[in-house]
Amino acid sequence: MKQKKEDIHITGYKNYLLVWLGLMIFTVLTVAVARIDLGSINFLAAMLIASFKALLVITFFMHLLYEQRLFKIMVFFSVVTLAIFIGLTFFDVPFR
Amino acid sequence: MNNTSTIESHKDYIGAKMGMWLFLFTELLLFGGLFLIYAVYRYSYHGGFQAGSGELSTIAGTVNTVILITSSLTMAVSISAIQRGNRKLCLAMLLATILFAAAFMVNKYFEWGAKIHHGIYPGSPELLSNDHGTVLFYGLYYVMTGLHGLHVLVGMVLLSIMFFLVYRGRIDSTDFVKLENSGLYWHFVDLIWIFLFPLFYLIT
Amino acid sequence: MKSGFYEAKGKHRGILSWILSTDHKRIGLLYLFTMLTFTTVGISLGSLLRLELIAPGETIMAAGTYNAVFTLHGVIMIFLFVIPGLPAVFGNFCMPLQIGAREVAFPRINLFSWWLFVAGGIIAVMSLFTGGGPIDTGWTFYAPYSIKTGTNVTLAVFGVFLIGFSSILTGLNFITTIHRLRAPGMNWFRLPLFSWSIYSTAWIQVLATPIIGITLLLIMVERYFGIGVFDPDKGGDPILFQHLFWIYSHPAVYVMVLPAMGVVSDIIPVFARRTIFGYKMIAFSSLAIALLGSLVWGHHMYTSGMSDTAKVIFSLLTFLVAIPSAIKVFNWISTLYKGSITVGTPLLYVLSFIFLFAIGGLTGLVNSALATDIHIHDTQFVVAHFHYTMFGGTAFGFVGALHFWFPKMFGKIYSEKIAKTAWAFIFVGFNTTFFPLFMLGMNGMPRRYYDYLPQFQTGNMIATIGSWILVSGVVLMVVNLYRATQKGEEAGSNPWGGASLEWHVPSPPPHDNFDEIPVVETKPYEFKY
Amino acid sequence: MISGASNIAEHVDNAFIFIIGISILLLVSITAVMIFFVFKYHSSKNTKPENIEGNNMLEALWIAIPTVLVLFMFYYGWTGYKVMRDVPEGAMEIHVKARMWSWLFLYENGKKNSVLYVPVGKPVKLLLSSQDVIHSLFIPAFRVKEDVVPGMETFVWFEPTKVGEYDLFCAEYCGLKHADMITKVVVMKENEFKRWYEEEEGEAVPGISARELLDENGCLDCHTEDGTMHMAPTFKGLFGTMRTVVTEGEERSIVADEPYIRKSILEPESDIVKGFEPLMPSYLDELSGKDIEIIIEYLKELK
Ligand code: HEA
Ligand code: HEA
Ligand code: CUA
Ligand SMILES: [Cu+2]
Repeated sequence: MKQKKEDIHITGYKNYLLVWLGLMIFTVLTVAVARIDLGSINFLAAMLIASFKALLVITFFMHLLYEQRLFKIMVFFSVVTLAIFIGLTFFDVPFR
Repeated sequence: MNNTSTIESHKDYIGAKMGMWLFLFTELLLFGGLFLIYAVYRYSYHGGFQAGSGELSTIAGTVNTVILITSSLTMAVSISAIQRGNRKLCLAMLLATILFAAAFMVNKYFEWGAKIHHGIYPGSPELLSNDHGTVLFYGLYYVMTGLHGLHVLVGMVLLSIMFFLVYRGRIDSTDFVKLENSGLYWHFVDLIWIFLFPLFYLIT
Repeated sequence: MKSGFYEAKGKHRGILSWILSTDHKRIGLLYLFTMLTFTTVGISLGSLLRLELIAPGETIMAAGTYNAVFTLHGVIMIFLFVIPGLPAVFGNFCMPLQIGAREVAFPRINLFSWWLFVAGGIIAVMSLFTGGGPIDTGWTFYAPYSIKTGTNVTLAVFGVFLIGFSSILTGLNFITTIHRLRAPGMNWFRLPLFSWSIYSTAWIQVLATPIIGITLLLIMVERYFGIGVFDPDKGGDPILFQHLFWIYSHPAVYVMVLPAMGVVSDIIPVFARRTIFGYKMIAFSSLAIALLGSLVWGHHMYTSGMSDTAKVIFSLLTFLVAIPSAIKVFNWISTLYKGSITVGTPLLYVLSFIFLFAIGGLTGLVNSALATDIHIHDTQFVVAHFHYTMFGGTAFGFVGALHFWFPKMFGKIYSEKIAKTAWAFIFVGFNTTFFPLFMLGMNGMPRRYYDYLPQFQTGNMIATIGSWILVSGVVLMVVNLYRATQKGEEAGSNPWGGASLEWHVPSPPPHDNFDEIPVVETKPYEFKY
Repeated sequence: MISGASNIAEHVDNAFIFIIGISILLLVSITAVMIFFVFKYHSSKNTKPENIEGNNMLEALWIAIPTVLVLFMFYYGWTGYKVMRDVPEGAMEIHVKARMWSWLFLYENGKKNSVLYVPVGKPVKLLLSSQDVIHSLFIPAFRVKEDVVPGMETFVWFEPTKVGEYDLFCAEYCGLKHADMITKVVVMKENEFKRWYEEEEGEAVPGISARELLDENGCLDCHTEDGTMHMAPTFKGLFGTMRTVVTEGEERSIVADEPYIRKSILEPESDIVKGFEPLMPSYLDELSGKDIEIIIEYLKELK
């Protein structure tokens, strides 16, 4: 069987270029934000921006947007698992 | 849940992609263990991490970020190109991706080289004379960027194979799941760097 | 002579046709025999441990040897037997048959993961004879001891890393297979419960194993380069190592036991001739165990110096994970209600599983409570707990599965009488060996002691004698099964009258399993009378 | 279970009785029902099985009952544990140093001992620290256990309730002689304890007290005095001989003279005798210059 035309979604080059532009802007933004001292907000901002960038890469470059729902659920679960591992460990370290 | 149509066929494209995604989850948790360690030590040794990060070149880090993001773009375009049957563009874009990967590694090489030249590498007396936080910062820096670098190298090999397969016509507009999966891997490598960059180069 | 998938096919002949085969049935058998080899070593080491402990003082080996022996015993049993055991052997052999598929999703990756498994096993064994000698850290590899000891930790840990990678690939393969290759009509609620449990297990394998992978890599890196992450002299935190180790190794205990629970859920209905009680509950409790099981690793660390907040949270979560196990136990017993029961050897093993696993699980509750665990942590009580769960649970499930699917795998039937005698020896021997350890632990005998104070003599002696009964039972069982492969009677396609798909094909199954992919219209436990 | 001898034992034992009691009850009833069913519905008696797919009421019941039971178990475990962490004001503090493979107890007045002496009926807090790897202090009769972790300080406390001698084990695996890392707790009447606590230690006599130093500091756990090579080079005939050592990866020869021995005690990782592992901790904070002199004099004699 061939990889059928109808179940695939071909993203246009222009859209990819736009995503790339977005990623670039975020990169500049994160470097800029790091230059100003905002205390603990700095870390939060850096992680937030990184997460946005990651989201862009996953949804468009990695095509998750056009995959079955099952794939989205799986990705979500894996990320949550990692978050739980890190989160529960933090019930130890700061409370010692 | 009706998969009747795919069962009899020899090649299951969705299955192949599912396998790749599952593999990426294990990769995510592999790096996840390191992110966990990083988070704990950054929490315990904030000062040391700041000091260590100050020594890293933000410029080198930013350049590498731009390189990797752009390589992700070329990777994505190469897949779109093969889907549309544009083999030439696909090959050109793949080549560009491989070259960007090489540029990333060269940059990394100089970055590590400079640090090692200054006597800052795991277990070096110079490094151990610092406080614990800085020692751990550099320990993690070498391990995490090292493991990431290893993934970049593997990606280069993988993409070179894909280049060959496209060149030979074994990947074409009707059967391109291998290229898609390599693309997924490559974007994942980019994804990890998106987090490594602020974690190591941008602590204030 | 040879029939089914044993017949020659493809371009290779002889041994090559096996070790290069991508047939899931052949790979399952490859795992069975490699595992048998490694397990024999593990059993011998276990017996040696018991022999040393027959009396206080140095009886047959010095402290250093003992430390190496229990480490190796633990590493082999955990990483080469119970973790890969049921998924790799029976998951490979039966799961595709049960869901009505011709193959797993990635046959070549499947073969590759067997090769990784063998390579890892051989490397782990090689660490005995090279470098600084046999590893002596215990199977837990706790830092900083594991980064300081002069023994060959690096190689052994690398072997375990490869085995972990093999486990990941198996899990990835099974998830994809179950999602993509179910026969038409085989919806999620017609899936036999063994396949359900393999599915839940596979998720743990995929998501938790990488954590131990990176932890072991860091041990290697630490030993070579001294990066300091686990070295207190450089600011590293040894407790963090324990977190990472148990983030994997606790979920791993459910990798061990979930498939065994699946076996129980598949065997009981067949021998009670009625449908399983509470199918959905059992299926979902497997998922619940996999999920909740990832949140409780801290219960191994109540005395480690972890924060009190974390201890309380982990203790509470640990108690919650016992509930899905309780559901399963109650549903199994209800399945016996108003059945028409024949007590075949597989059922004997399964009923012993329920009894022994209940003891193991209930003593797990004693471990979960903060106050009590402080007293029994790192004593023989824990040793008894985990032998009851891993041996009484997983290994009994494994042996039960072996007796259940043996006719399918080899096309022959074994002597029921000898099988039951062997069971009696194993059951009695097992309890004699491990029950006294509960008492010893309560009285304060620590684990990993080659020598002990005189007040612990009686219990240890009973245990050692028990181990002799146990091992003779195992030998009898293996001999019985071996004889059956040579001159057993033909089993026929469905000796037990099972209803799931694997019983609809000849024994042994043909190369591509099904002449025509079946269309499933019934639930897995609807028997014809 | 051995009888308890501290205030904590009572709480722990209550939790034990509750959890094990319920467990036995459950185990017996489950097993009994299981065996009963196997006989009652044996195919020889019951030829016609009945298909029962499930029963929502029953299933809800056996989610609810275990949930309630385990919550109680958790509660008992937690309250018992809280007692272990609430140290009363004015507890007597004793520093405990653990190292491969012996214990050292340091009292507030500077007294050192390798057996733990404590007064009955008085709260005692042990502050635990390790010089090398993780150990674990375990006194079964008191129902206390806590890991001794290098790089941090942990604690246990208890109030002994009965005069007597109790075992103290190392419960965390720590290498070769983990099983030998055991000592005693001696609980004394208060006046006896006072007498022992305040008794002057004899003048340091070279020879005898050097052995005490070596013993107390755990040197003899690794170094023998009879020429056998264990974890570490033997002391016998050590002084004045040529040693092949590894210094920063380079092999070199050096005479075991006074400076060498002093350096080996204070910075053990700088020169490692060939064929051995860098396992020894530094004794910079443990031994005074005078102590080291005494030890060196002793080693000179040990031919
Ligand atoms: C197959 C392996 C396996 C399984 C399934 C389990 C299952 C459980 N384990 Fe076990 N465990 C190990 C293998 C396993 N364990 C190993 C290897 C170690 C030691 C590692 C080392 O240190 O070397 C260990 C150690 C260990 C500890 C640490 C002890 C210590 O070191 O101090 C704890 C603490 O909480 C614990 C708890 C539990 C619990 C609560 C369960 C639960 O999942 C059990 C659930 C089951 C039941 C509860 C019984 C069945 C139900 C009924 C009979 C109905 C009635 C039930 C209720 C009312 C709830 N285990
Ligand atoms: C599955 C796990 C498993 C199994 C089956 C066993 C089996 C046995 N173990 Fe186990 N043991 C461990 C896992 C296991 N052990 C672990 C993890 C440790 C901790 C190590 C550490 O502290 O680091 C340990 C530690 C340990 C100790 C404690 C050491 C100490 O702390 O001082 C002792 C001492 O008595 C002991 C004895 C035995 C004995 C006598 C057997 C015997 O019963 C041997 C007989 C074995 C069998 C009967 C196997 C049954 C299976 C089959 C027969 C299937 C056949 C296989 C195929 C067909 C493929 N073991
Ligand atoms: Cu110290 Cu075990
Ligand atoms: Cu656990």
